[in-house]
Amino acid sequence: MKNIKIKDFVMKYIMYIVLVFMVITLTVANDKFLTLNNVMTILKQISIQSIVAIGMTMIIISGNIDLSVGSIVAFCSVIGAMLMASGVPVWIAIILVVLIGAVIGFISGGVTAKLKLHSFLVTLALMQAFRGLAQTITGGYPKAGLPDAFGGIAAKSVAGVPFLVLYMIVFYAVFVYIMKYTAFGRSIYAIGSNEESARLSGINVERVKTMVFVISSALCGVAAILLTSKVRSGDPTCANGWEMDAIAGAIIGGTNMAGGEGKLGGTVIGLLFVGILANGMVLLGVNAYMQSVIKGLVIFLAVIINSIQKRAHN
Amino acid sequence: MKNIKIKDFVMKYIMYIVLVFMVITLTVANDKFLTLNNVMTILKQISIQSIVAIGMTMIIISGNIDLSVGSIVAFCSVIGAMLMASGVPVWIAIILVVLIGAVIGFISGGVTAKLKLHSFLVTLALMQAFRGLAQTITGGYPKAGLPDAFGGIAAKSVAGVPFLVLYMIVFYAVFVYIMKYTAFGRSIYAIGSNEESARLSGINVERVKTMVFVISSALCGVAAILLTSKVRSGDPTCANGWEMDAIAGAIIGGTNMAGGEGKLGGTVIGLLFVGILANGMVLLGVNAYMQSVIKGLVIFLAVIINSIQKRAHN
Amino acid sequence: MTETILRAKGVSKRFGGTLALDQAELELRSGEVHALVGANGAGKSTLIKIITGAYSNDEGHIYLGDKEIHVKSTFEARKLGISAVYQEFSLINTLSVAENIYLGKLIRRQYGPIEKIQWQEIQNNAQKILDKLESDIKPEAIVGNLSVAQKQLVEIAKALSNDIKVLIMDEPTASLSDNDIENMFKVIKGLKEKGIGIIYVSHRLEELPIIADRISVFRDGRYIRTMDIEEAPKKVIIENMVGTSMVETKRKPCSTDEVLMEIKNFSSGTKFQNINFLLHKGEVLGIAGLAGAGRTELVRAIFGVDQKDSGEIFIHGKKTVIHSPADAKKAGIGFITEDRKEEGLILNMPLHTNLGMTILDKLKRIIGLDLKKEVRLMEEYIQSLKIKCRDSGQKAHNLSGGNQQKVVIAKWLATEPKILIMDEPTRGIDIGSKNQIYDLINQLAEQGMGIIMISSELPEVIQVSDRIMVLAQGKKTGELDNQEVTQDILLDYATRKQAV
Amino acid sequence: SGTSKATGGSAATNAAAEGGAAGADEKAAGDKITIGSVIMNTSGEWFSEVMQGMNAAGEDLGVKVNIVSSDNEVSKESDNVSTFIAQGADALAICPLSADASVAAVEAAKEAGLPVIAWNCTVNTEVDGFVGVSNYDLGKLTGEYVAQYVKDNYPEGCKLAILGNHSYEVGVERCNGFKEAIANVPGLEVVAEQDAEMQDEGMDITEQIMTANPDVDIFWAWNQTSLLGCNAYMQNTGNKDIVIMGTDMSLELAKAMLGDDVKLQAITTQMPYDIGYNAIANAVKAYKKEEFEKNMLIELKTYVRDDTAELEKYVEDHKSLVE
Ligand SMILES: Nc1ncnc2c1ncn2[C@@H]1O[C@H](COP(=O)(O)OP(=O)(O)OP(=O)(O)O)[C@@H](O)[C@H]1O
Ligand SMILES: Nc1ncnc2c1ncn2[C@@H]1O[C@H](COP(=O)(O)OP(=O)(O)OP(=O)(O)O)[C@@H](O)[C@H]1O
Ligand SMILES: [Mg+2]
Ligand SMILES: [Mg+2]
Repeated sequence: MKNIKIKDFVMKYIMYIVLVFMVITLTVANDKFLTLNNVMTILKQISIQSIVAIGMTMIIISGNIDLSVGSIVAFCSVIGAMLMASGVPVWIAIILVVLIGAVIGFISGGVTAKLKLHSFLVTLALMQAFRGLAQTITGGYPKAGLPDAFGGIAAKSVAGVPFLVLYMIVFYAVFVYIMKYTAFGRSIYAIGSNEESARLSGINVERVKTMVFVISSALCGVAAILLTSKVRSGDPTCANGWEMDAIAGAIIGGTNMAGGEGKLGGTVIGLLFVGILANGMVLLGVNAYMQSVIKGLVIFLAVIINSIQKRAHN
Repeated sequence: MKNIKIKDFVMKYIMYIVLVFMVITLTVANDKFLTLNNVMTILKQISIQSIVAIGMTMIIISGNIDLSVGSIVAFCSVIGAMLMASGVPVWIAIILVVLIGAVIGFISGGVTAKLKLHSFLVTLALMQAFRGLAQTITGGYPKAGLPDAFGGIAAKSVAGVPFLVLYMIVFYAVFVYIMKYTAFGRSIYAIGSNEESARLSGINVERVKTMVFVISSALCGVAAILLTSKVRSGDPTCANGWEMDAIAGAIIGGTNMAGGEGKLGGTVIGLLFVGILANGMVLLGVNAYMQSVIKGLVIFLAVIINSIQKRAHN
Repeated sequence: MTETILRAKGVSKRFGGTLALDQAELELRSGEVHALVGANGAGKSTLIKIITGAYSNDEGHIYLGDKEIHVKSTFEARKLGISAVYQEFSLINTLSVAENIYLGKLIRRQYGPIEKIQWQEIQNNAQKILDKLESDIKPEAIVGNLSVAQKQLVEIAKALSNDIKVLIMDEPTASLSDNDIENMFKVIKGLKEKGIGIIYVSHRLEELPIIADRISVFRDGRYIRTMDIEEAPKKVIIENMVGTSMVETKRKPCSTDEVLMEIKNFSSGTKFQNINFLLHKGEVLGIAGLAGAGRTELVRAIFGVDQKDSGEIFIHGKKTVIHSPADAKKAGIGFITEDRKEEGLILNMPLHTNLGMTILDKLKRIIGLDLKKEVRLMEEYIQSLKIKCRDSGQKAHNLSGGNQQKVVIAKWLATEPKILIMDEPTRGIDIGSKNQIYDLINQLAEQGMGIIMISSELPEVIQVSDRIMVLAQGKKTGELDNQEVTQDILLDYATRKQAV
Repeated sequence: SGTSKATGGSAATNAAAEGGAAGADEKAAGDKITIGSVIMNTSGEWFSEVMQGMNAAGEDLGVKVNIVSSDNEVSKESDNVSTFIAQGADALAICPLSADASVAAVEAAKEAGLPVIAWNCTVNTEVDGFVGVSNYDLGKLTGEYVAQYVKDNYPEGCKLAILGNHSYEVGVERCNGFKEAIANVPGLEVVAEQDAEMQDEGMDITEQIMTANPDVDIFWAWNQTSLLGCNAYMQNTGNKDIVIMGTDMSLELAKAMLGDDVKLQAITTQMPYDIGYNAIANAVKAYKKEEFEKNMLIELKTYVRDDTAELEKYVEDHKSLVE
């Protein structure tokens, strides 16, 4: 009896155990790893992406995918930088950027939901289009000359905890709540699992789907603000490939690619997993080419472990 | 009655009609467009990718996805180049490369099928790993110094038709037949539509799934040979992003992302669509940033048209 | 007291070429159970879906009380007090039972701008409804892990959770065991007393006298007549349903002594333990038991779908290793699954392709496949099994439930198995077709096939089988000869705890 | 390994001698100096050669060199810098992705007390040193050569096509340098300008430009990979008439210049090995507060088809790099 319980426990928390194991290994291998400074560095590094990953997780749970997040971040980033550089007050610029994100999400989500299209292709097209637009309006050069105050949004910290990490925590708290305790959050699960049944149960499928994209893209706007503040300029090439990082984080964290299942907490674990790995490899001075190989192999392993866990669970 | 028939016809062949429309527009806009030379150029340019897209289409129909194709092409390409540069006879090198491709597919497909994993993550991991490997074994340098005879495989043509185009035609003919007229092909559709049903009907789901990956990766090996011959060196950075191109081709061509539906013929149309667009924009000298925007928008349009067609069909 | 609460007048519906409903009529009084009967494809489900707004009608009017209504969605219907238990489940597999019951109407409280779902309250309410049905399903259980029968109960609970004036139930008992049916009938009677009108679709004609007050018969999309239940014995109903009277063929046993298959020592965790039995050539072996007895699990393990802990299979005395359905098919076994939608058919594919799935190796030619043969075979089965469809190229999705079931049967007959396992083969099948299937089973047995048939309808098991094995809680509690069996004896064995 | 003698520019060898002598006594025994090095990406021969130069410098000077790629992404670049800060690296050598967008990362390093050497690209904030080239000049030098070449060889005028880049600063700068140098050449007409990055892209775009403008006389490519693609296209089609010029030499290109298959006329190149080597060497010096050249511009070199001796030397020097 007790034996079974231990096994169950191990199976249920295997990803956490692997994570702890990784942390221990890295701590032993490098004395710089488990310092407060480095831990905050890692958290800070996943923070902006993790806000994008909230939206991505919601979209995947709803049975869709969004390949355009990276391009939306870049587009919003250059728009924000241009607004601020041209003298628009910081707070107005921030609100505008988040709104623009929301409008983009309204387009991609609306088209996907109304025309019953596959979001893969819709967002693939938007990914191309918005990256191109970001480059067109800036002529390929990053936009600098932002107000000094703006840099503080990302750079400051309180009691040793970077603002970026606090934002991440706040956003996750809010969205974990939304996913669990609001009708909207529950509808996302229902739609992702069985759209037809959800509709028959009186859920407004189109509206929920569109809203998920709106939220996700607005979060891209938020991420764009933070990123722009972090690098202190609006760079049209920024956030390249973030869609894949966000998707990987969500899936490593146990979100079902087919929709209907997933937890935001898992996504953070997934991102941490990748973030710690990347950090550890830099600390250990792994060859730049091999980093990519090792990252691939470790994700591979994580996936396999994850699947064994799921199977043991059923 | 007759009216309905015309409407049905338009709906059914809308993608072709759009394609024809695009061709006419470009022909009017630029007198170089509809020359034998340029047509062959377009066909030649989609040819290598289109071989990768065969495998991708089959994988998507079977309900999976493969993000690693580009990396596999790169990996096979450098392996092939290294073999040939070190004196291995061309034909043996070719066979070895295709075999290595098949073995990689056996790994990704086997793991996906046996452990019931989502191929998205498995192949995402392999994409990282093989790109890194390709760079590691070459130290980042393209491998040149290939035998002169080898270049002919891609460069030659017969009666004005480039070899590359002929290969494409042959491969498509073979695989269209396989998908339509063999038990294996039928099983792929069945598995993609309803895996449980297929399994309970006595179809060996694991084997078919694995085989699809084996074939796809072997085709990546073939593409690697052709690409290596075309650029006359094995470049570890080559074929970057081909997974997205192949997926886009398949889906624009009507393959259902959720599996179970799709035609190889459609994939060619999809690739031609993108290829003609790119070619046309170069001929017209469209600004580089705008190319990306226009490409995005036109794909967006294609998707919408495609969906309207499907809805009218049901 | 017996006012009309719902009326459908002159309702027609066309799907492409098929006229599914042709000037249909229905009149429901408050406090009555109004049974709707008709052969497969008669249009019952279509009428229900029109009333609940899942489909729109081409012609006709629907009145609630004396007001005409035009519902555009099931949600609207629910707000008007019309709820339905559909023939196809509308549950979300990844969510809990409680959440499914309250989906679309989750109980919330508002704290300023912030809403909060009251999970505890939802859980408690769900528990109350399940208690009323006397079900032991846990509100926190995940629906995807439930058996078909349990899902059916959740579906019923979901409808009951609404504020209802009209309750529509489309074959709610098709996969329920007698025990659950009894409990459900108690609940229905309670609703009747509250003046709720109930439309009740069923192919189990024997239960109608117990539960129904009036009965309306449909045939080929047309309304035939409405009768009080007292003036409608089974014979009369059938005559109205099929247009002629029907003779039930009595089964001629043709079992031989030749052992076709022997199952030894089959065990799998808590699902079933130490099961042994023989199947003879030409024999029909019935497996009876209550829901959850482990019948489905046992045959799935035999067919290689699920892993087992131990057990051996001998076919013609030769030990046969079966690890997968593919192995089982090679060994000459066929398996008609319980769940036609998820396990039996590929709904978005034509009928002939569905048939072809099991016989791909038979269609193989030197190069390619004999696709003409596939179509020809399907068309033969459409004839012989009287499958109601446009042609063999129609998508399985567009067939009525009962006709889909026949397609599943066809696809396994096409493999010409030596042993055929049928798990609830007549679920959702009309009485006429049921008799056809019984005849078919007879014929197949006569040709020397060994048949294992699982059925939750005890009369059916008794009528069809030569021998009956009874399972209870995963154990074999009895093996009985057909002659000595009555329903009571079977029930007695099905509730025993001791294995034989 | 034979790498350090391969290029052996004078700056590199000197640095090795000095650094090697002074290295040991700065840090506690056994604790090596660590230089954090951030590169733009890992694709292409150019960065590979830079990395080899860096590793060679590390070996020569007895310091640890940690190289990490930003995969062309400013956010990751900033992350890499903060990882090095957290790690307690002693100095930073960085190839900034962008003059503006990399400012924050560089300033963060400086705030943490790390000396910063920027290499290859400049960044709009003060750094302790710069090693590299002017990308504008990299384009301009070939442009100037083209201007002369056209005057000498095409008195009737000629048509030129550009394989360019609009996506990031390095590329945009090079193109601008090139275009400005050829702006006022009489008779020279730019008939096409398209973006190409990788080799197969370079090839496909060349082919399409040829279709649209069959009478092109000269191609110029902004980077090594697109140049390789352009070159391979001419090789495959056996075209010996069209003149190719471009940026960044490689072994294969040097061999092609020496051969007769194509008319690869001129390539302006940087010395990536030297850039890498000196970036690390100067970072070490900055950490030790030693004297060094604050703004070290590694010489650019334009190889021309006719200088067979120079080309043969290049081939000789670089053979060992490719094993
Ligand atoms: N979505 C659809 N598309 C096309 N035809 C349909 C569709 N739904 C039902 N039909 C057809 O309409 C007719 C009536 O079907 P319906 O499902 O109402 O029958 P039913 O009386 O409920 O039968 P069963 O007892 O088998 O459930 C059938 O012939 C069926 O094939
Ligand atoms: N996928 C599943 N996961 C967990 N438990 C399951 C699953 N499927 C069935 N069960 C449980 O296994 C037991 C046996 O299932 P089931 O009801 O299918 O047996 P059965 O004898 O075939 O009954 P019936 O055919 O009448 O439904 C039930 O208690 C059910 O809850
Ligand atoms: Mg029905
Ligand atoms: Mg069962």
